Amino acid sequence: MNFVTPEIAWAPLAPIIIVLGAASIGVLIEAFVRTPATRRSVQLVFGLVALVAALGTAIAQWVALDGGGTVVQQFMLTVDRQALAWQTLIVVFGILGLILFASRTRAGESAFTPLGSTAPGSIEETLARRRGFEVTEVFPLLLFAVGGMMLFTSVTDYIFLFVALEVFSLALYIMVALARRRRLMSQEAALKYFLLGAFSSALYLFGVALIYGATTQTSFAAVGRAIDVISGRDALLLAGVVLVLVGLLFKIGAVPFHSWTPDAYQGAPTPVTAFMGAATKAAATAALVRIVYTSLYPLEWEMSWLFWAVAIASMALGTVLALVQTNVKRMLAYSSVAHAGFILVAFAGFTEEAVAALPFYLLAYGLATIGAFAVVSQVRERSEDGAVGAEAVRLGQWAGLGKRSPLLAGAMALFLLSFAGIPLTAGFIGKFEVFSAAVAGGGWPLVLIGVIASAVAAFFYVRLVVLMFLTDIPEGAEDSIEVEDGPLAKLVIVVTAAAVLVLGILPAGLLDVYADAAQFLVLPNG
Amino acid sequence: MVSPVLFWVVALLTVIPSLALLFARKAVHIAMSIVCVMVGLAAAYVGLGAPFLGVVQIVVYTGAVMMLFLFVLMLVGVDQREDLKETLRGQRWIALFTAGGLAILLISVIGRVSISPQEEQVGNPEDIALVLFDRYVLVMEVLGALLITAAVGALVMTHTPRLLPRKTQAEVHAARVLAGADPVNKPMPGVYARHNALDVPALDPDGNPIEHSVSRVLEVREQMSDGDEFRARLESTANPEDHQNPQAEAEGEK
Amino acid sequence: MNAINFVYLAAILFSIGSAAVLLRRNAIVAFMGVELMLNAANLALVAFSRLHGQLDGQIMAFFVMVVAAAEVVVGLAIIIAVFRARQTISLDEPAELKG
Amino acid sequence: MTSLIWLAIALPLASAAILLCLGRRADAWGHWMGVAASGGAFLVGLGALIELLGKAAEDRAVDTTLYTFIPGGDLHVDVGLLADPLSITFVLLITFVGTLIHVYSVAYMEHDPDRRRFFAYLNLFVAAMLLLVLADSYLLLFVGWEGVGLASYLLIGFWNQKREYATAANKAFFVNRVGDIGLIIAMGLMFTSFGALDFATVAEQAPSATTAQLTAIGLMLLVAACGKSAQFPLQSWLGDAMAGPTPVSALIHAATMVTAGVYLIVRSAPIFDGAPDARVVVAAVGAMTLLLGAFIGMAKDDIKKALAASTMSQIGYMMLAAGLGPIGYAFAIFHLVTHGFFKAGMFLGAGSVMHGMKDQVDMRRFGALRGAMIVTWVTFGLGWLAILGIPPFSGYFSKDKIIEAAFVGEGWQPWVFGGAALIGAGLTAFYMSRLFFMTFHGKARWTDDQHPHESPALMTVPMIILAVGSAFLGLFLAVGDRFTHWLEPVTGHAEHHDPVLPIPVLIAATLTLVVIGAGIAWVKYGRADVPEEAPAASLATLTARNDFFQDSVNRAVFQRPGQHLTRTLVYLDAAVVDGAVNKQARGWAGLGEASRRLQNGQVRTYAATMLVGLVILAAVIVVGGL
Amino acid sequence: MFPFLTILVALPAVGAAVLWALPASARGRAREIALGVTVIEIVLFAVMALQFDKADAGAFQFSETYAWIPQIGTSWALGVNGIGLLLIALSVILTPLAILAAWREDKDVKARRDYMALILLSLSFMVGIFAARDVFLFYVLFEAMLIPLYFMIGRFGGVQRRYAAVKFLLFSLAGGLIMLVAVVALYFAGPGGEQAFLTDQLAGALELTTAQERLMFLAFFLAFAIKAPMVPVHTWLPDVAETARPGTTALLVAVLDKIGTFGMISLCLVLFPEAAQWAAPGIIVFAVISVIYGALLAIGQRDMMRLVAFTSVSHFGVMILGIFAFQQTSVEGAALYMFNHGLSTGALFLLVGFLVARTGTADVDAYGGLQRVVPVFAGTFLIVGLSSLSLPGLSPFVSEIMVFVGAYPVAAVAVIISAVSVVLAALYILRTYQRVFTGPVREDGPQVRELSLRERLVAWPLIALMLLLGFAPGIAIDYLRDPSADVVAQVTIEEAGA
Repeated sequence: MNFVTPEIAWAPLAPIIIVLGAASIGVLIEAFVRTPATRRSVQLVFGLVALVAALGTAIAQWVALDGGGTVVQQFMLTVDRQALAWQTLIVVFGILGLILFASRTRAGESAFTPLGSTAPGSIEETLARRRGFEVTEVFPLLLFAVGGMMLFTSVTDYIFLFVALEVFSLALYIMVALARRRRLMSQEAALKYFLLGAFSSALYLFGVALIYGATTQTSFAAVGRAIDVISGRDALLLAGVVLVLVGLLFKIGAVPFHSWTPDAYQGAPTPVTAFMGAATKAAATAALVRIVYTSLYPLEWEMSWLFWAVAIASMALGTVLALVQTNVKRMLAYSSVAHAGFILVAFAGFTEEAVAALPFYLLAYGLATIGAFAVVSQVRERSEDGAVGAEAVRLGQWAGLGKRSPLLAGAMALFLLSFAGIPLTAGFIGKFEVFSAAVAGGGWPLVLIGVIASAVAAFFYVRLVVLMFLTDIPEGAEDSIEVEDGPLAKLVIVVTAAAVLVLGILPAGLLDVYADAAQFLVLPNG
Repeated sequence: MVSPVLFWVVALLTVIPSLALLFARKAVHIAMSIVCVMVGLAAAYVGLGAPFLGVVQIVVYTGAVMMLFLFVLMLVGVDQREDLKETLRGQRWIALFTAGGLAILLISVIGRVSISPQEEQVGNPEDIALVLFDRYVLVMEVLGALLITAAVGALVMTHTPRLLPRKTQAEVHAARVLAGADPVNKPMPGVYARHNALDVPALDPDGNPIEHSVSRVLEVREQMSDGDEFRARLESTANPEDHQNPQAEAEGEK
Repeated sequence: MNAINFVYLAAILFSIGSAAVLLRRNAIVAFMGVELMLNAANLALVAFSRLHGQLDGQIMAFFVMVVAAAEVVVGLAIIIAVFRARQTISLDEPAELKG
Repeated sequence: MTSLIWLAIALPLASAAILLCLGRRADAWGHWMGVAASGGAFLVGLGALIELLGKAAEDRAVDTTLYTFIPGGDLHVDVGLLADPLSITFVLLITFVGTLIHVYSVAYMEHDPDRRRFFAYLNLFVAAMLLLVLADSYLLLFVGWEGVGLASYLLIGFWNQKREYATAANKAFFVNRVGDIGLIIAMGLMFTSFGALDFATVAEQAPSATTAQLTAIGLMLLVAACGKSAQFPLQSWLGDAMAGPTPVSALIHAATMVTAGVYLIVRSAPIFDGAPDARVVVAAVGAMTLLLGAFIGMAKDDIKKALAASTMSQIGYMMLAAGLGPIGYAFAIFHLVTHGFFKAGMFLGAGSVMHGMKDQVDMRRFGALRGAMIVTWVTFGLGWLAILGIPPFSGYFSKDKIIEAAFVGEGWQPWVFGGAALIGAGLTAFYMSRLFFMTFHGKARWTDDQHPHESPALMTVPMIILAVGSAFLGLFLAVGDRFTHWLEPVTGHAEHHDPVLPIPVLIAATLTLVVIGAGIAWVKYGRADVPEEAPAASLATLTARNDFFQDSVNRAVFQRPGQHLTRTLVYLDAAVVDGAVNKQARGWAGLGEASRRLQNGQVRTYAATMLVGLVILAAVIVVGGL
Repeated sequence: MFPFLTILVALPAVGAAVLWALPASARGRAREIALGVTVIEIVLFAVMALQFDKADAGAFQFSETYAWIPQIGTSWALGVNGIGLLLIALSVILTPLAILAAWREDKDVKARRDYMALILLSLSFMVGIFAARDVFLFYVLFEAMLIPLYFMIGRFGGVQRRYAAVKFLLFSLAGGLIMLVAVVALYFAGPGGEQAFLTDQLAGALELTTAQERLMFLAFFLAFAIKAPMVPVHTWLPDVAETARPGTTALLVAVLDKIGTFGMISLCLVLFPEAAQWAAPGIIVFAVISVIYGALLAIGQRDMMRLVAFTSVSHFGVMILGIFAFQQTSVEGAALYMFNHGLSTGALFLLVGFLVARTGTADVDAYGGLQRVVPVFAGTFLIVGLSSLSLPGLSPFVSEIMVFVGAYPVAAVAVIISAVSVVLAALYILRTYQRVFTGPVREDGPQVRELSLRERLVAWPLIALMLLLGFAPGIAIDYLRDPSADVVAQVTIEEAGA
């Protein structure tokens, strides 16, 4: 027995530890703070403090960092600049998501069901609502998800990646099921998301097994090194790689692994959709980048086919499907599928530019997504007796929103323009960066398809703008829509809108930062 | 070297029951088959030099996971029986073709591999622990977070706190009487029956069968008797006043 | 006999599991299919671990078990919630979200 | 005075601008300012003439550059005015006849509320016409060229509240523009060949250009000339242009604008000199038009239209002469000048008749007007004699020279061109006499409410002056070939060639034909009764009466197919070009609807898509990777 | 150096921001403020234009270069040569007129404020685009400008305005996005670095294969062809013209569409001379088709706004013909035409707009005999119409003749066919004039008032400018000679080299 304590550099893990630790403490808060209302405030403040602290430590690390980063544990976990860039991204999304989670309507309703275990429409549900119950567990769950995602961007081992994947996935599955309104849909979404998620993680896992079989390794860099060495196991390796990539492409929401996206986005409580849409995509992209660049890049040629096919399919299908949607959330979901395609466009050629471009792209996309869904959460149906109900997600209900609330509609228009990649929004710079990366890698046909998809996509973005600004409120429907102005949601909208604009006009500073982030500490060849 | 006998035993023990997943109609049967698969896999692990894992497999999967499944199956109704008729057009063929394709692909891929087996390393707890707490210690710790998440999640989804103050027995009783319920307990099934009759509904004082006194399970299985036979038997032997009951007569004619 | 045969076995089980997900309407059964896939992966890991003469594969299988257990908890919780709401666990049933 | 020649343009232009801008405020005195402007221009022209006469013949070309018009890198065009014998001749003709017509109009338009506007347009016309003839480059000429087109459009459509009049104005403009295409292309060709558009450079470089280039340019110039001068096949607008007030017809459609084509050809002598083929075409067009016009003139009952046809025919003579080359240029201009006088006089006479006859234009309703309007009769008669070519009236000197020149040459040309000119003379005599007799002689056929009377002095005085010109200008200019010599610096000196027939024979033949023509006219329209309704006529007469069915032809060949074309295109633009876009949009949506079926809400289908995708990707990559 | 251009770009944008920030009580003054801003803009521009060195018109003057996003090689680089100066002049002249034209269009104060702010915003973008010396900056402004325009079309106008706005946006966006691919590719083909997108750095420094250059050229060209509506990608324009507010349409066609031709000259030819040479024959064919097709369709229209739109298609064809003939004179002519067409078509749209404002219809058949009722209106309309048919004395003539004559040496057939448009132009303009203004006064027709003072203030300055440039086009040509020479040299040097 000669057990040597493993060498672990704990300090760089501080942000993750803070978040996961806070999540655990959050669970304890559930136990000790009895009144739901107080609990909510406590959870919100506590979660914010934790996330801000995590952000602070991450940034401090970045500033203090001398060189590329730190290997936290050999083979398993590395916090390099790339990882830090993604971690901060996810923490920012986490902060915005957390604020949205805590947002309430004028009537004091949160987005979450008062009690997850009650059957929709049951007497218990009503009772729980009357008693002012709240599922404040979503706050620690969110923290777990954030922590899992942060890990996801930093781990360098396939099996560790699997565990991290499950950490944030499980939290998300639960959160998706907790909508306050339209609960049947919410649960349906959760069930579908869960089942497909489990299915895809099984695929991923089998892929890991095959890779392990082929290379005897599970660490990214080691696999990368082994790829060049092994002979006679290429087929096994390739099959494993495809399976692994499928698992990640599922999380990104790329066609044909996208089918969960529209259903989950639509069914989930809108704050969860906002957080999930932004953060999951970022985390999965981060992992994909890391795997592709530090582990699988000897297979560049083989993978490029896969990425090209999936990218084209995603852009095309996401776009045409979004075209025919009549539900705002679903439309945005399909647009996210198309965006998954754009993300993959950056991978064409596996250039270094892509590593710098993708964080910016995801930041731009994530901010706009959170902002857009925050706006969605503010537009509510109103029944004839004046009670404010669920979100008004039918496109037709958005007619004339610009008259009801110009600022809200203006912000939404801004987000949509950013999605569409119109200049002077962050989305444009992001798209430009991504396309540049692709062109640098010789992927201009992909870019061309991307551009055509963008042009078609503009149609449905613009359609919503038309509805909001250029269409009058339908006769007799003047009172059927209520525009909420929850201060927290408003805060999120204002912050994201401002960020989208600023990043669209003056992105230089951030681009510099991300250019620095375009490096991996651990590479197979050095 | 692995014993071929072991392999074939494991293969038969796993593949055949696992086919139940595709073809069995009753969820309980499937669950039991999977238990069988798990046991088979445990045997394989032991044979492959992972005795510790084999044990864990039994404990975790057979003992916990599959029992959890069974538990939930009970909860949602053990009588769940699935019609194997496919409702989605072409789904069956797509499923079989792609799964078959996947199998062929994987098998052909594996068939192309040449791995010269290394010396066997038996995974006894000590060795496992050494690796686990060395290289995989961080994973271990993160697994903690995972488990917390799972626990919290399950609680959120299923736990119902007390929504109303607990009622005393007296209160409950009072409420029931107020609602017009029988002040006394309902009869058990098989009352007045003359054989082991969980499947025979009780008869109310008028001699009419009380359908819901029989377990729903039996009802679904269509193993329930309707009680007429026994009533008839009763009628043929018992006191004649019963015949004056008009309701019973109507029932009899039916 | 070479341990690689167990990998074949794993592949077959994996395929059967995936077919179950596609074929079965009962959510619990479909989920069992997923579990079978995970177990197949485990078998492959263990078999490769044996082939490579390493313990890592076993450790991984160990982790997978834990993860699978956690997943089962969450999954079944969701299934129960759905059952409570709809009195059914057929996967065909909830299809409000589509298009 | 040549350096101030720009004043000749500027005065009427300024007057036009003032009249248009001031609006009704200038109603009271506007017409007199118009007259003054035109008169002032005449004085400037006169001054220039005197200055030129004072110079040696070879120095009689003064080019004044005012400023740079187009200071392009390759194309450099100045606003330069060229005062040489040719342009000064035109300046004097335009301003002199123009001023007289201005004066005439003061009375003629007295009762029109828009008289001021009319004078503005007249001034505008004079300015543009002067620019046309004074320009020292084709581009600047084109500015004037279009300017007169515009003025003509405005004047023809002066009474555009009548639909037909507005249409006539449009028609004139369109047909002129067809000709303009020729000028534009000609300029393109010149720029290609010579790199410049001014007369001097063109003249300088033309000899070194190839015949093909010159022929092309020449033909394009001819197209332009045809449009402006109503030559075949672009003659159709002139008849309709009579919709304008009669002074307009006199000024524009007799004396000045329609002769611009002839001016253009003569001005482009250096080009035509090198392009004999083009010249033949010019002559042929002229010959053809002179006959065509004559035939039309014979059948028209509308006095103005008959005069218009006559104008066409006479310009045909000029074109014919211009097409003959150096021997004909001077005669073309000569005839142009005399024609300017007698035709303007006759138009004014016609206007006077209409003035007395309540705007009646149908000659079959006239007759015996000699008694009622004696001054008109005399002045018109002098014009009539002049156009007939009776010696010693001016027409004789100019037309006879053309007929003589037409007979010069070799091969078929002298016979065809000469024959046409000769026959034309006879026809002219017939239809002009018919016109004259129907109007002034025979029985009175007017209705009771018409009280023919002589026009006021403001109208008759210009008529008298023009009549004097018609009578004696020819003689004055012909003596000693005064006019030919005057033009020589521009047209070049022509070697004298003998016609294929002796000159006395030609003179005799011409006069004989003229007398015969006039005689037939007297017999048919002077002595005999003229029916008030046009009698049923032979096909030939009908053809001529309907202008050789030119409008029907145009309608059938251009207008109808054009309308169909535009309608079809409008439809196609919506259905096909735009339709493609809309269809494509619908196609995308259709694609979306189709893909939607995949997203059927069934989680098993979702799983199936994933697995199918996976198997395909894996198969491709694994198989491809091996 | 005083940063004239940046201020010219920023001033209207600031003005727009001020309008939106106005308190409710001051919103009524929005149009006065907007007008004031544009007047200041004109004054500023005039001061700048006076300092412009005509002798060096081919070079960028008043250049300003600030780092913007060095990572992607783009900078805030402004500067004008003669062509840009002229087009900026057009923008600053037409904007106040459009504001004046819209003076009474909106009853609603808020809507009026929004419209004024949008006009100012688009002015800002227009100036920016014509002054951009950086391809990326050009592209950004080119696309961003769609936003105010989209709202101007979609919010203020006829029934079909939403359809038109979306159509406009999608057409422009489609072109713009394809151009984006080329913009991206430009970065990699060029010298790179922190100022990779400066046009002067890119010109002649691109390392491209022939095929690449052609593809990139086509990508740029397509975007510009959509902007300068060229058959067959013109269909958005008539729809927009028919339904949008006349002031909007006037600005759109008169100024914004010039971005298309401006881009062709200053980007397509300069960056991809060889490909331009290669594509020229095909483009000329399309240009000629546009000339004739636009004219024929104009003849077939009943709606005057559509008619004018189609005349523009025809006129843009002439410009493109001039540009792609690569002759000094034809390029000068095309550049001059860009300015002149702005004056004449802008005026025409505004005048038709005045008519529509009186009666609510742009259908020619609704009118008749108006000359006797509103002579001043008729005269103004006629002059403007005549300018549109390129009558000498009015400025478009000079440019058109320069294009025709200048292009003749290399594209004789194209010029000859295009020259037919001279007649067609007469047809569509004069027939319209005839149907609306001549004939007997219609008793049943709509009541039409004479031009008001405000309307005269809109139309007459444009006419004055057209007359001035019609008789003395040299004023403008002096600014165009050198830039055109540079462009032609650029293209022909490549030809010689290739």
